[in-house]
Order: sequence, then C-alpha cells, then structure tokens
Amino acid sequence: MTQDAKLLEVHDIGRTFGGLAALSGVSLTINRGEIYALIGPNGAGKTTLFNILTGIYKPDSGNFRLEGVEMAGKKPSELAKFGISRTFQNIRLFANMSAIENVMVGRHCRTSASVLGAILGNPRTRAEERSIAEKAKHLLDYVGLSRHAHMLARNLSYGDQRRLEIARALATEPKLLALDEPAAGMNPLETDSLKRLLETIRRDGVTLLLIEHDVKLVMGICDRLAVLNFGKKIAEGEPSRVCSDPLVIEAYLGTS
Amino acid sequence: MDIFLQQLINGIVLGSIYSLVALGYTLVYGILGLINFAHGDIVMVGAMVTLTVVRLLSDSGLPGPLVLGIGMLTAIPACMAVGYLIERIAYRPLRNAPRLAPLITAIGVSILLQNLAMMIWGREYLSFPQILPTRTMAVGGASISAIQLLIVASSTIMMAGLSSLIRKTRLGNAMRATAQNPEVATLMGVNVNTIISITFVLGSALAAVAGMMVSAYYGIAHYDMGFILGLKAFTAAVLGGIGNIEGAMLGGLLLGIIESMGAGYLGTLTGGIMGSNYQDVFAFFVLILVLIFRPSGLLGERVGERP
Amino acid sequence: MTMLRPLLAAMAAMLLSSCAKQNPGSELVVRIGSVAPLTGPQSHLGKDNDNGVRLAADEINASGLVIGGKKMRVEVLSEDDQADPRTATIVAQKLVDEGVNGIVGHFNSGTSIPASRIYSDAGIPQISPSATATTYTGQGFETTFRVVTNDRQQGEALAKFALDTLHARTVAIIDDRTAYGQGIADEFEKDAKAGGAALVAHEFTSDHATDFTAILTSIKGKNPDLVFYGGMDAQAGPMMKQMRNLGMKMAFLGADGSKSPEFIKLAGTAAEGAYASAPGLPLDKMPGGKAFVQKFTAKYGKIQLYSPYSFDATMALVNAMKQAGSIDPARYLPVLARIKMDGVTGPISFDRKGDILHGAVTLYQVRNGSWTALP
Amino acid sequence: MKRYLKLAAYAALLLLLPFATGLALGKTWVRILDFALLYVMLALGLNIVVGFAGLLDLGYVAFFAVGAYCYALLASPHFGLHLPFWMILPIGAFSAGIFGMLLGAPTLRLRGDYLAIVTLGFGEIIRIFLNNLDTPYNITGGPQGIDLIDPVRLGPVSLNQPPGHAVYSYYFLFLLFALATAFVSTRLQHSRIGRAWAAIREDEIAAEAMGIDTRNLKLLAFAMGASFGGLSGGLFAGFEGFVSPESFTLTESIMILSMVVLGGMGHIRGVVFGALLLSILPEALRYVGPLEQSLFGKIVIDPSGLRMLLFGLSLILVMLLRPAGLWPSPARKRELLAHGETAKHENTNIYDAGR
Repeated sequence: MTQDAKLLEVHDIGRTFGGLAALSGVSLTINRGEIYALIGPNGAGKTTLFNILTGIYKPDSGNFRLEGVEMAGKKPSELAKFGISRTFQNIRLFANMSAIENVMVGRHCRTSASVLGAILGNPRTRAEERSIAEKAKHLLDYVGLSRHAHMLARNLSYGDQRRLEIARALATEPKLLALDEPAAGMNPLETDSLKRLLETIRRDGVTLLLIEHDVKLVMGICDRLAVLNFGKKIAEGEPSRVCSDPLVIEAYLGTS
Repeated sequence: MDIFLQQLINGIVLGSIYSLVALGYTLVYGILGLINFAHGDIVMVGAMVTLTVVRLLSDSGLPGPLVLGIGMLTAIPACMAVGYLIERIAYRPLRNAPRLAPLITAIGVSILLQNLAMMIWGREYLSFPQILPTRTMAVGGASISAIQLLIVASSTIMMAGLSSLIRKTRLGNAMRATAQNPEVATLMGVNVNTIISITFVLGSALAAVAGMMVSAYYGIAHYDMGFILGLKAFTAAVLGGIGNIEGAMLGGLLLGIIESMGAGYLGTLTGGIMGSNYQDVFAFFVLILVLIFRPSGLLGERVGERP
Repeated sequence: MTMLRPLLAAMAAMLLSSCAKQNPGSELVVRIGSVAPLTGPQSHLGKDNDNGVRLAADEINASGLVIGGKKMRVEVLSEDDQADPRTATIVAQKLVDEGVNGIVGHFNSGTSIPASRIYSDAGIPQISPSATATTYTGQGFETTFRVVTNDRQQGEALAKFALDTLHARTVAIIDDRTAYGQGIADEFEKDAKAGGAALVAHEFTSDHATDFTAILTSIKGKNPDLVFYGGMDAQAGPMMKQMRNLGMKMAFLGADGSKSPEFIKLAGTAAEGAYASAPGLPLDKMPGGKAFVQKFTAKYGKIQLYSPYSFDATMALVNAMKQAGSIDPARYLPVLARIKMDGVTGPISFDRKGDILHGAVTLYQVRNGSWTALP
Repeated sequence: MKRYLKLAAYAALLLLLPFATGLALGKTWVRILDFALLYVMLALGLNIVVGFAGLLDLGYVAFFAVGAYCYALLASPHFGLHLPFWMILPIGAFSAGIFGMLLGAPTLRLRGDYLAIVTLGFGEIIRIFLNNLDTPYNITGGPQGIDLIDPVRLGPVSLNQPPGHAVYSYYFLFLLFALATAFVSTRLQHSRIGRAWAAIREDEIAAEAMGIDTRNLKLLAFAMGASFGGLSGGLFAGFEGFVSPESFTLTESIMILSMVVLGGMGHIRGVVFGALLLSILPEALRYVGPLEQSLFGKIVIDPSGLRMLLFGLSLILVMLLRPAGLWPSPARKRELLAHGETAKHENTNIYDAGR
C-alpha cells in the first residue's frame, strides 16, 4: 500500500502583519519520511511560515494540506490530533511539572479518559493511565532522559530541556514533527548528538520539518530544503543543488 | 435635552473622581502587577487626615481654599508614609513569591487600615464643613458647581503631570523600565526596589489628593469608604489598560459616564424592566464587551503572545 | 503544622476567661444579648443600639430590682454580626450557648430573620429595636417581637402624611435595595397609589453609594411634588445635599432610617425643611423621655436612631421577668407577649405575631438645624 | 497495615469532633465547624479554577449563590415547591456548572487581571440580579430574600429534629460532602484532565500545541469548580433556612480566594487547611473582648474593631512567613526553596498581567 509520497502540501500561503508582507505566495511540498529544512536570512519569514503550519497564526491567503486534508484555520490542538506537533524556539516546557509529567501531557490528544473516568477510576481509565506512563517512560529513554524522569523540567540542563521538548512532541505520535531552531545555543558535541537523535526519529517513521541557522547541521542532515527571502520562496530541492543556486548565494552573501 | 446634558456632566464629574483614584492605582498596578486592594483605603486615610485638619482649622477664620490646601499638605505626607510602610512591610518581601501571595497581604492591609481608621476616627460618618463655595454655573440648562469643575480640572492636570513625569523624566524612564522588565532594568543600573518604593509613595500621594477631593465634594468620609473606591479604580484601570496613565483617565471617565447614563436611561432603554438598580450590571457588561474586543484594555499595549 | 499548636493554646486561654464570671451567691445575674453590626457601613447605628441596651442595664442595676428574693444584676453580652446573615446565626448560637435570658437585636431585617429561628428553637425571647421587614414577625415564631413599627404601619402613616398634609399628587421613590429600604418604599408606594398619587419614578441606589446625581437628575426631569427615600441616613444626607445642588426644590420625605442627627450633619444647610417619620411618640412628650435623652447624651453622645427602642426593648424584657417573677425564658415569655408598659418611645404592647400594637408614627421636619416633631 | 491505622484514627477523630467541641466549647463551635466544612467545599471548588488551571476567579461566590437560590426556590413556600434535597442538590450543582460555563465562554482569551475583573463583574452581576428580580415578577424575593426554606430531609427524618441538635446532624452531612469533594479533587488532580489543567496553568500556548483544547478544558475547569460551589450553596440554604443577597458579596469571593492561596494553592490538603483556618479564626477572635476583660480588668480597645484588625494582620503575617501558602504542594515547596529566582519564572506563567 504505497501511501501518497507527499505528506504536506503548502499552496500559495500569504500573511501580512499590519501592511508588512511577511509571506507572499509561498508553496512547497514535504514528502513522507523526509527531513525538510527551512532556511533563509533573518526576517525572511521562516518563523511566520512555521507558526502558520503549526496553527499559531492563521494565513491571510492560501492553504496547506496534510495527507490531502485542509489544515489552514485549524487550532494548534486540532493540528496535533491530525499529526502535526512542534517544539519552540525559546523552550516552552511546563516548568513546575516533572520531566515525565511533561511527556505524559503530550499523550493527552491520544487518550480519552474523561472527568467521570478520573473520578471513578474504572479499569479502562487505570489501564490508560498505565499506558500513558509507560509510553512516557519509553520516550524519555528514547531521548536519553530516563534518569531525570522525576526532576522538575525547570531544573534540567539546557540541552536536556531541548530533548525533553522533543520527547513531549513525540508523545503526540506526530506524522510531522516541526522543530524551531533545535540546535540553537548548542555546542558541536550536543549538536552532533541532536543530529543522531533526529536521524533516529526519521528512521522510526516521523517526517521532520526544521528551521535552523546552523548551515553545517542543515546541509548534513536534511533531504530537501527550501530557502525563503523577504517572504518569498527562492529555491527548493536537495541541499547540494540549492547551494549552487545563484539566487541563494546572493540572498545569503549579498550582491558581489 | 438639558437633562441629557446634566447626566453627561454628572458622568464626567463622577468619571473624574474615578480617574483621580485610578491614576494612583494604575501607577502602582503597572509596576507591581498586583491588584492593590489597599489603595482605596489609602484614599480613605487621605480623606480622613484632610478632614481632621479642616475641622481643626474650620473656626480659625482662614479662607476655605487655604484651609483645604493645608489639609491636603498634611494628608499627602501622611499617605506617602502609609504607602511606603505598606510596600516595605507587606509587598517587598513577597517580590519573588508566587503571584497571588501579595494579593492576600494587600487584602490583609486593607482590613487592617479600615479597622485602624475605625478606632481612630470612630464609627460615625464625618461630615466635611462647608468651606468651598457652592456657586453653580449654568451650562446650557444644566448646572455644574465650582467644586465639580475643580475635580474635573484637577484630575486632568494630575493625569497630564503624571504622564509627562512618566514620559519625560529620568525617574519616569526607570519606572517604565522596571514595569516592563525588572531583571533587565536592574542590569541597566536601575535600583528596582527604590523605584518601586518611589512609585508606591507617588501613588499614595495621588491617593491623598483623590481622598481629599472625594470627601470635599461629597462632604462625607467614613472608614469604610475605601473599598468601593478601590473597586471602581481597579475597574477603571483595567478598562483603560493596566499600567497605562492615559488609560486610567479614559477608563475612569468612561466608567463614570456609563454609570450615569446607565442610571439615567436604563429604564427608558429597557422599557422599565431594568432601571437604575442595574447600573453596575450595565457598567460591568460594557467592561466585558470592551475586554472581549481589546483583551488588554482600551489603551493597553497589545501584548502579542509571541511563541 | 507548627501553626496549629499556638492557635489552640490561644483559643483555650480565651475560653477559660469567658466562663470565669459565674459567681454564685446573693445576686441574680440576668444576661441580655445585644446584637448589631459593630463594624461596616452601619456600625455607627449598631453601636447606638448597643449603647441603648447598656443604658437600660445600668439603670436597672442602679434601681436594685429584686426578683425571687435576690437582687438582679443585668449583664449585657454585645456581639457584632457584621450585618451578615451567616455571622448572625453563629452569633445567635453563641449567645444561646452562653445562656442568655433574652435578646435585644438584631439590627437589620436580613440578620434578624435567620437568627430568629435559632432563638425560637432555644425558646429565648428576641425583641428587635430596628428590623422593620414584615417577614420578620411573619414566620410564626412565638419568641419574635419588635418595638419598632413594621413597614406596613409606617408606610400607611407616611403615605397619609405625603398626600393629605403635603398635598403631593405626583411622587418619586428611591430605595437602596436593602431589605429595610425596599420594604418601606414598597409599602409607601402601595399606600400612595391607593391614595390617588401618581408614581412618576422609582429609582434605586445601594447602601454604600455616595453619588446620586444621575438618579436625581432623571427624577428632576419628571418634576414630582415629592421625593420619598427608603434607606439610611448615610445615603439620605448626601442625597438631600445633591438634590438641592441640582436645583430641585420639591419636598424630601424619608422614613425612620433617615431621621437621625447624622442626616442633618451630612446634608448640611440643605437639610432644612426635610421630612421624616419615626415610630412611636416624640421622646420629649413621653414620661422619662427627657431623662433618657439627658442620660444617654451624657454617657454616649448624640442619640443616633434606634437607641431609644433598644432601651425600651431591654426594659420590656426585664419588666416581663419582674412580672413573671422569674428570669427563666419559658416562664416570662407568655408575660412578655401580653405586656403593657410605657417605654420612652411610646406605649409598648405586642400583637399576636409580636409586632408592636397600634404603634404610633410621628412625623418630623428639620427646622433650624434639628428634627422637630410635627403635631 | 500502618496506613489503615492512620485512616481509622482520622475517622475516629472526625466522628467524635462535633461531640467533643459541643461539650467543651458549646454548640456555637459545632455550627462554626459546619460552616467551615462548607467553606472547605467552596475552597476546593475554587482551587480547581485557580489552583489547577491557574485562572484567577474573583467572582466565585456567584456559584455559591446559584446553588443556594436553587435550593431555596425549589424547597420553600416561595413557589410552593418542596422537592427532596437529593433531587435539588444535583439541579443546583448542574445549574451552577452552566453558569460556570457562561462565565468561562466570553473570558477565554483574557489573561491574568483582565480575567480577574471580568469574573469579579460576573459575581456582582449575579448578586444584583438576585437582589432585583422581585419585580416585575417575584422570582428571587429581592432584598427580602427567601425565608422558611425546608430543612434537609433524609427520607422521613428531617435534620432539624430534634431542634437543638440540628448542628450535629448537619455536621455529618457536610463532612460527607466535604470528604467527597476532596476525594474528587484529588482524583481529578492526578488524572489526564488534571495534568491538562496544570499544563494550561504552566504555559497555555505550549499546552495548545500539545493537543490540549485549552478552550474546552478551561470551560470544564470553570464548570467543575462552579458545581462544587452550587453543591455547597444548596447545603447552606438547607442549613440556614434563609437566603438573601447580602450573603453573596464580593468580600465572600475574596475570602474564599484567600483560603485557597493562604492554604497552599493547588495542594488539596493545604486548601482544606486554609479553609478551616480562615473560617474558624474570625470566630476565635470574638473572644478578644473577654480576653481583654480578664487580662486588663476592663475593655481597653474596642473588641469588634480589634477582632477584624487582628484578622487582617494574621493574613499579612502568614503570607510573609509562608509565601507559597501554609501547606504548599511538595513540588512547589521544593522549587521555592531552591532559590527565589525560579519562583520569578513561575509567577510570570501563573497569570501574567499582560504588562
């Protein structure tokens, strides 16, 4: 059963902020199982597009479809149910909850226990709670944080908080995991272990969308990428081909 | 038609009174981010101190406005002292405590001030001797008295003075910086604790003037008057946008006008089902509507939640 | 929980002190509960009630009344119910536990009604000096009495005065939406309409408002002959002043809640000419009335409002005990129900429900700075 | 085995408490205990909104009023209806829940103090309607309130008979409901819903991104909290036998909030302790008068003023000594002790005033 290769199709997305055209007519496609990166100079509209694809902002024009289903206008919680999850540039963890509780929250949209279930504590709810705890423990192992399971999220190291955010996003069983500058502020050693983690995630069937300034990391890991500049897509394709594209060079290095 | 005009004047005067109290309120509110339940009671202290001085001097033959001036000049330092003590004892230790902790100490301070005032000034309603001219001027069929004009004028002057202080002076910049981001303000060499104390003391001084005006205008002061004034100031400050000086003025004025118009015309508007007894319902209803369309108040800066 | 131990210790200490007062021997200690709001917006009237009870107690103790061979000593237990119905029931239970022989209180209708159930369950007579709501005595409890005329009686007198004496044809009514203010205003409205007057406006305020310009202005637009206010002096005073400031010349008629020296003080010069009613007969016309005024003002300062009634209520309780020859509530309750005595506020006797019988209502007017009774 | 022993000891204490207090301190203190138990239910209800979901509600007493008036209207001569209490209480709780949603719906985008003022307004709006719906048709009895409310009746037995001992029978009824409320709150806290509420309290945007429909869950928090308030209101009406708008003022809402915050926000045992303390302390301070009498031989300071002054002072002192509440949740206490700074982070999330 060869599923349609295209996971996410973005069609002619436009968005303005009080007259400033942050995005105009951006279209791109992310195939299933790919690591797809979004790069471009500051202010190119990467984060705006990223926030639109994760439901934080509504696009003024255009649409995007996940596996053929229209997504524009849906709330982030609905997108999560459909399979789009994300991390945040400046880490938004649940500070006063333990690491494992953070990940357990990620299970919310995949579980169904109601208030009544919680009060009665019927077998079905108890079983679900156990499965939530197990999945969360498994995901903590997966990102290598199992020894901090009961530490408050705020007390984790910077790198560990990044990994916890990824584990929490994975808990929602996403089809597409969107990462907002995951390697920001990481030293080469940490960046390398992040790279291995992302490749493991991709191997386990999750498509990745990445915004990243670390060109070395991007070039080394992504299958395809798009380059944005002044709200327009100026290039899309394999990293090697895009690198030699004159428009990209000009956008990055400025006209010679 | 002149009834409508008179209602409008009533609304503006009542609104100016709310603004007077709200100005001091939003100044402290903006910087501490705390619903200062005790502010209304500092206004009460201002009213009581002024009244005590005015009654002492009332038979001394000095002209009315001078007596009032002396009263105010004693009330302001008194309230500033009370404000400083409250901030120093009840709020500063809880600066980094969970957000709602200082809310409870504010409630405690409010109860404390009310009962202290009851023990000092007694339970009776204190009346303000008739020292201000009660000349009323006709304004197109409606009438406005001298003290009403004084109230409207003083609230506008105070607002103007306060916003220029905030915008144009070094102290003002430090206050705004501390309000926006205390940690970074400290890094820039702003002594946050001093700034907050100064703001509190300044807010209390404004409260003293407001207390004096309210008791002079209504001719009444009671240890219990602070609660309602505090509530109206809180509503006006939020309506205008927390921490925004012009917002407090606008919020106060609007609240006064809404209440007066509500009391005056709700009956005719709803065909007699709802009358002036639903004045506060009408005011809160409008407030909720405003907040739905502008979740951070009329002039409150749009705090976009950047993820 | 280190906080708990000191707290418990403090409570135990307080408790010991409160029951150390049982002294057997020659004296017959009678405990009268006096309940009123001693804090909050009406605290000045609550304290006034309390002082009325204390003055009566001092007078009885001075007179050396003897019951059953023992000299009676009246002890007043004052409690603050903060004008809050929940606190009223707690305070009522506290007084019942402390074995009071009779209750003078509570102040408001909203607190007297829930408390009356507790006193009725304990069989302890309760006389309210100031609650005028008809429902208070309408509950069918045998232990509920009041020495102040209820709203219906006072409403009739006020309406008759407004229509017949002041010849008002069009009337505007303001009430403060409290049990007291709304009760008296509705009765006045019923009787005024029955008497043929037209109600041109019914406006509302609250018992903690100070600004009435908006409702007064809309009344000014309808230009009634008379404005009636159902509410207390703390609002009536400033309202009167603001009425005159708005150039409204029509007559102002208040009920017993407005007829206090506080009203004149708060309204200032504008008070001149205002009318108000008060149950019972004028103090100076009553036997002992002048003496009461002298003794009260000497001890507690100006009479606010209901202290004469709380004085009479205490006297009624003690007289009933004297006539029954016992301070046991069960024994003197029937006597109290049929008591006939002259209080400082007028003749005191109760009807079947506990309301004061043919309670007279006197109209007053502010003339050169003080309330003077109208013939 | 040790756990059961402890449980049995607690049970014995709770069962004997009313009789012990009744004998030692008099029936007043049993009545105070009864009201304290009602406040426990209210504080636990508000705790769901403020403690779990981090939504500052200053108008919570409105739901207490809805429950009380539901009971009063359905079991009194007012409409001539005399439904049994086990039927009215669910109606009261349910309608309070509906009002909870009504309050929640328009306020979902509001944060911090903007939400606080709207909930405050809502509380006042409800009280004003209750105070004025006696005209044109007498629905709520207006300022006169509603009187002669039927006492709670379990089958044939009315809790008011024998008259003197009503406080004891109501104690056990309220104890049952308070324990049930605490049980439900605990279950909710450690459940999928509880974690979602905590997530919303910590960071609403992240919670939404993680698939939590914050709109519905905030409404659920308002509704659950409100239904506890409605339940407690019904019991209050049956116990007191009289309801009037004067009992449901803004000061009550502030007092209930103080119980939650002072006790230990978000921590069930702390909130219960806060409710008990702040409902018993003002009554204990009534003995200030006799204490002065026995210490100085005469009244030095007017006791009623001193009583409230000491109450205000105790609010301040407790918060200064225990900023996180008298009995905060272990996690909260641990992180507060770590260093002041971390609390700073937390308090920008609990509700930021959008400054």
